[in-house]
Amino acid sequence: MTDTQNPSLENISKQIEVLLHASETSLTANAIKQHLSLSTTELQRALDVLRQRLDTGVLRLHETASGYRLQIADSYSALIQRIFPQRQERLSQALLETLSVIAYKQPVTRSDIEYVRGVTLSSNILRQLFDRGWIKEDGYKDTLGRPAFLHTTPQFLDAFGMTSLDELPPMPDLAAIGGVN
Amino acid sequence: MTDTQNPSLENISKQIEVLLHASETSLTANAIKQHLSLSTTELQRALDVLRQRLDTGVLRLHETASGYRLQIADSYSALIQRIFPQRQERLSQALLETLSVIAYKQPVTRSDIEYVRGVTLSSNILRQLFDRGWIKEDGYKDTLGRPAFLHTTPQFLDAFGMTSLDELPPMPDLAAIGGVN
Amino acid sequence: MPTSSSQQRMHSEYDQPDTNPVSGLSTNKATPAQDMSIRIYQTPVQQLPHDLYVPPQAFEIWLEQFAGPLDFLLYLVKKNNVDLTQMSILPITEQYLSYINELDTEYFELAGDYLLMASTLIAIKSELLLPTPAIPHDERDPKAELIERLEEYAQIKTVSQRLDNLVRLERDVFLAMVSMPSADVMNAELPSYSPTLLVDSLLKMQLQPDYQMHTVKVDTVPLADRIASISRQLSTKGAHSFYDLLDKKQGEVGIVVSFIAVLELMKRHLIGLVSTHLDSPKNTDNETVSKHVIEPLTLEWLA
Repeated sequence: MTDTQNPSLENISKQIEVLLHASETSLTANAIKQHLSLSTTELQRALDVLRQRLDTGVLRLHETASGYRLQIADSYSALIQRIFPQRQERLSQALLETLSVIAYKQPVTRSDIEYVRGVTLSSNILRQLFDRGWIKEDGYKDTLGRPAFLHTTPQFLDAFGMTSLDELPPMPDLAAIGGVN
Repeated sequence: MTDTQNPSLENISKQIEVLLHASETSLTANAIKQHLSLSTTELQRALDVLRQRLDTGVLRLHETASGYRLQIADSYSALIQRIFPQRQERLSQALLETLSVIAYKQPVTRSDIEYVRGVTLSSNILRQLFDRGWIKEDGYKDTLGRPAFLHTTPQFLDAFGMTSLDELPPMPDLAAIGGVN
Repeated sequence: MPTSSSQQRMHSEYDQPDTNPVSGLSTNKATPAQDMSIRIYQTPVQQLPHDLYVPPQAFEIWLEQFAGPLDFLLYLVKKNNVDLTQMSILPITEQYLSYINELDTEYFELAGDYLLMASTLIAIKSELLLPTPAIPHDERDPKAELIERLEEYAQIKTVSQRLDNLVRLERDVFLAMVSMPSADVMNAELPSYSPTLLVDSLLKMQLQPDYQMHTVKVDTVPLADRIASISRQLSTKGAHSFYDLLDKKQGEVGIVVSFIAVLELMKRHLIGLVSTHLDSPKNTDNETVSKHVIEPLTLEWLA
């Protein structure tokens, strides 16, 4: 409807938008360039187009140390707080389990977590943990597909009132249990 | 940038967009009306504005059994599957069969499922179904041990793109199975 | 424990000396495979159907190929190009049993459901082989029942494939994920969480009670929470009396749920009773003893 002077740039900006909506983690400029085979200039121009388009809506392109992500504009925080007051405080059991597996067994890969929990890991949970800054990717496991290793962060320690991982409550030994699935 | 002829409707549509992004589940028309104190007409007109604005980007407003949600336009599914293969959730045959018994024969107990499938039900499968919110317990069978009845949920319908159980794929009749080949 | 029921059945039927059904057949090295198969199958199998033969090492893969014994039976029916409604059960039974007979004892634990089906088939087979004293009408015909089950299973299998063909969220279409507004804007101070949340969540994950257990209303005092909390206390802080383990805020329901939690943990051999008679000099204190008519039980972590 608006500027169609460069449809291909418009398309690239949409593909970037899709990746940002679909990714569990923030995406670095390099990752985006690689996924979509873009030059640095193309990326910068497409991001500008994206920023412009987003401006008419409620999302903003947010750049952090770990890369780009889409986030709801700060001006809506009061609305969210009013309607979903529990959104910030309540941690679901699935989220806690995932976080615990990472905390106690780090470094772990995604499939390690799935193995321990016996359940497919939902992207949404990982995204929430990344969003809170409680976990990060660091290094790769040297197996097929080179899955990323997940670790907890200093922010995780802060949120749980610890100064080091040594302060994690001791884990009772469950290895001996026969009935565990 | 575009039509500012009705800024208040535009604002309402943005608030709806925020709620849909911030909510962990789909939101019903009633919930949205209540949260934002809207009349039915206001809601419908604001949703139209929202649909129009989204059309310029990559998201679509989707109505499901349990309400409205934002999803990435179908045309980008292939891109997502290529770049984030881990987001593609596959379901095992055992899980699909268990889910089918519950969906087609509800309410059923655990042992009903075991009888139909001829296999002991692994707690992992039930757990995955509960974790995804696709099944729930409701009521008890009046037999020894009072086993719980299992039912499917609106989230199950949502996940499989149905709005009611009537839309379940039809059961083949026995004649068709008879000549199994 | 998917196989325990069929294992127990075999143990009792054949009077195995092994009294621990959980330890299973695979760990019972004293039982030679041959011996085992003779005990279960009276009829020795002459030969395997050619198109079905799979080397024994491949059984694990084979078991994964089928969703269960009904699925496998259905496969045999298809292989033989038989009409389900007119199916003659005997050849299918023969094939099934000969195949199951090849199962290495190693895989018995995986194969519990298949063995259960085998026993049903043997029952049907023996009935078919015997001269027939017309079956009384009020009794279920096991052959008809099996065919009915196969039909029902075939229906479910078909619809499960149809279900899988529907456009599915998170496989064919995807939800959009966005982040919340900046944390400092959302909340001046983020709530802080207790690290015990982490350990409790892991304990809950591993010790969750069977979904079948519905002894207590779910919400007032969740059983999983109590199990986790009692495990954590006993494993990290040594032996406690039952009374010490109670969360006094939870009232009577809490006592009942805690008791069930203790029973559940004992059933799993994770906790046990401390024998107070031998080593508890405290009990010589007359005052404490007289306060309790029954000596308080002390629980300890075993795992």
